[in-house]
Amino acid sequence: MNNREIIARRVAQEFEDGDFVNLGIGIPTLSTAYLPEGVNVVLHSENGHYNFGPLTCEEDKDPDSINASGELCVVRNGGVFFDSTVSFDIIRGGFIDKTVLGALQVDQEGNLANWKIPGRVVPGIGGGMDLVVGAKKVIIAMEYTAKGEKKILKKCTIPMTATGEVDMIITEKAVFERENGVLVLKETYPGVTVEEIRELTEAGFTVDENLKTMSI
Amino acid sequence: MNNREIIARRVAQEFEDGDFVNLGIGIPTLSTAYLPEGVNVVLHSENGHYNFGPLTCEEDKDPDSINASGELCVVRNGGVFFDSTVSFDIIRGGFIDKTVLGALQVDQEGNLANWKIPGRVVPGIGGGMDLVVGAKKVIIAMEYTAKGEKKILKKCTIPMTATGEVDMIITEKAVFERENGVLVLKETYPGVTVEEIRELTEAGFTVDENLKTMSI
Amino acid sequence: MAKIISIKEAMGMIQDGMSIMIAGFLAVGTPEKLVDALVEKNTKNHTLIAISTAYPNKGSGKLVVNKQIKKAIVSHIGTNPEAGRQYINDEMEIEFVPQGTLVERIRCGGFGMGGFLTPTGVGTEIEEGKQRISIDGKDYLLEKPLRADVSFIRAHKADKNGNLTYRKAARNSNVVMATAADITFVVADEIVEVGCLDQDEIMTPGIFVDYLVQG
Amino acid sequence: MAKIISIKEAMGMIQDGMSIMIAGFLAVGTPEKLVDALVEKNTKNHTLIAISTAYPNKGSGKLVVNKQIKKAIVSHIGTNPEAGRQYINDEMEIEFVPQGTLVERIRCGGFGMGGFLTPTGVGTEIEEGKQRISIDGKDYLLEKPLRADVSFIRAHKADKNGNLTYRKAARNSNVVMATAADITFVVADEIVEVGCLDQDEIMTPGIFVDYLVQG
Repeated sequence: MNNREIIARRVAQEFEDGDFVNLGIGIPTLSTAYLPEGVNVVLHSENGHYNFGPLTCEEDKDPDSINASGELCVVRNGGVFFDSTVSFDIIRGGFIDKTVLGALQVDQEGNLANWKIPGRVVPGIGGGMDLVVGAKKVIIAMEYTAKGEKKILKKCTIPMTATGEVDMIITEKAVFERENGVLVLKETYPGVTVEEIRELTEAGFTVDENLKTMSI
Repeated sequence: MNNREIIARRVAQEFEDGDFVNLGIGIPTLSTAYLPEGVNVVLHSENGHYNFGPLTCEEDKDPDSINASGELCVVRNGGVFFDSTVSFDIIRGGFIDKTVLGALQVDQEGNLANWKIPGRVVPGIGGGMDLVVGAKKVIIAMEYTAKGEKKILKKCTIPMTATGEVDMIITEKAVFERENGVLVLKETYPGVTVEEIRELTEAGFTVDENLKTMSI
Repeated sequence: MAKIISIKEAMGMIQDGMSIMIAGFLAVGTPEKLVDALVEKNTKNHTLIAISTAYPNKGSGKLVVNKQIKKAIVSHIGTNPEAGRQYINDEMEIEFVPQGTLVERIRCGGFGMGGFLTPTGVGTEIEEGKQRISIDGKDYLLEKPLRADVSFIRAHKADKNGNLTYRKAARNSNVVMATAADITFVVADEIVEVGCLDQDEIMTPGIFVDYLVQG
Repeated sequence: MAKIISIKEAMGMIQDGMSIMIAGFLAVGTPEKLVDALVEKNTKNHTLIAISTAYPNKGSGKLVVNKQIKKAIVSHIGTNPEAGRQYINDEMEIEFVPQGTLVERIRCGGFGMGGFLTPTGVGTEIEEGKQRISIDGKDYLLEKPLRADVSFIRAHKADKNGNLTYRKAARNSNVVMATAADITFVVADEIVEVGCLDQDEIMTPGIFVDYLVQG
């Protein structure tokens, strides 16, 4: 199992049946492939609809029906189309149960950086800033380090997406939650030690007294 | 011809074909009975539609189709229903060409008072404050005095509805327009002298060099 | 996703002192069944948020007549003489809000905004206690969001996910009020299966709706 | 009320330096005919207001590739490498705006509001130069309205009064952009007679629309 799959499988465990969720591209979207039996989530798309899924047949192809990544999709029974303001009203208004996004950096204060690397071309902000501020629960799904560089820091060093909004970090080595403003190590992957996590982490964190092994 | 009819007939001359208008109850609404040949206006109703008119037959009766006065009405071809926010977005956004309302007092600065008489039960504000601020042209249609008391003042003495928004005052004795912040007497009713107007008016005003006789 | 419940279950969630948004314009768009049930339940000290106090025997006005309202946040009371009477006798507090400002404040409340700037009310009594902010040379009032504990909405059709449509002038304040309460109760003229409403024509997405209340 | 004109007449109203809102999300909802005509007209120094710069060969991105855009106010450029190239080479200025803030700023611009308070962007670079206002203990940024000289809208159906409906995800930014420009141009998939659209299902009332542009 590669890192992406480990992370996606663990993310999938966070969903409850009926959750309204907005998932970033990559690992977050991949997580829906591993939903537990009996758990269905409603996918919200920034461009203006919810309850979408992939095309199931050639007849579904409709150029007016895309998701926020620009892929053709189908809005299923019970889904709704709306305009951009309503789409972000849903986000900002706190109606999204969970959003899962990748990160360049996260810090111990719950700050997130995932939109801009100084000196590189910025692709943009899109709906990310609104999602992180608005969603009830913000889950960061990412690989633990980037080419050896630490990503879970004392303080983000690149421009932030939002401050103090991250609730949970899911990686291939460990799972953290923020509790009362403190980063708490909740789970480690089989074979990964707390010491190893400490070495790979700049952020301060506490270890949960019921530290668990990630079960995928 | 009574005062109400004189005023309503003169108001009707202000409309151009295709105007979007919002009319207060009473004289303003009465004005539509005197629209010149070939002039049609689109009536906007605060509660959420435009292009409405009175019932034309028994079959039109529909309890879900009322205007802002609570009367059953018909929304005609080309009309639209929308929600309250859109209704006031239309108003605040400056899409209403003309609004015509009654007044308790108007003053030389274009201030309007028409919602509250201290010591009496206030019926409310309704959509009046938004209309006066938002409409492109604000026309006050009223009798010149109220039981002998002057209504066109130097400064309103009762709580105001809006400041500096009145563009035109149409009465049974005279018509004023505000030009460059100054009240200008534009028309007098046949037989009414400028001196008489001066006596009945507390506000300062200038007399248009092309002063006309109101033609009804 | 909306849950279908009985009126009795709905009333079980309402307590003295709660703030209540009642959708409708002069009672058109108001779910009379819920209002009647609340009159019967006779809870007190409510804050009413509505376009108006409607009529003594119709819409939100019935709660006023039954003396269940401590404070009303409305744009108009002129069609309900009992509201006027309670107001001048200090039996009920009233906060008059311009109608456009009222619905926009509710929109802000539902959608996580801290407020908005409107030109309406600048230089009038409505300005009292509010911040005036000048943007590009024009003055505006900063108006704050409004939310309620519960809202009562009448829809035309509802599917079982809570997706709603409204009919004609019965839409009015219902769209925003469905978004801005902790618990949204909806009475629909008709409840249909999921999939029966056109996905392009839904006026209130079900994500905003908590309960569909059955007869 | 909307007037029906030709593309040539529409282009006659557009001049160098005008700000242009182009509706659509990754080109879905964009009236390509108007964009193509503007590429042909080759006016310069435009300010583009759009969700994104779309693709080099689709949507608003074509104007970027043709070097007609001096400044873009957008939430995203990642799908258009040429936009990125012009940006890093200082050939085009970009104001990045969070997408929810962008559409709400346009809504304020269309509807006479001086701005709104959003929690989005607090404590980030987006806050620079903006007023932070605390409401009931929570911090918000005051975001100002956006308007344009002209807007390009694609609708599904339009009646001859300019009443519009949209289809599926092609609705996106079109609804607000139709309200916030001095001149609104609409290309509809189909133009129908007045009365053919259901009065309850119109998504953009014709009062907002200036011109329906024919093929």
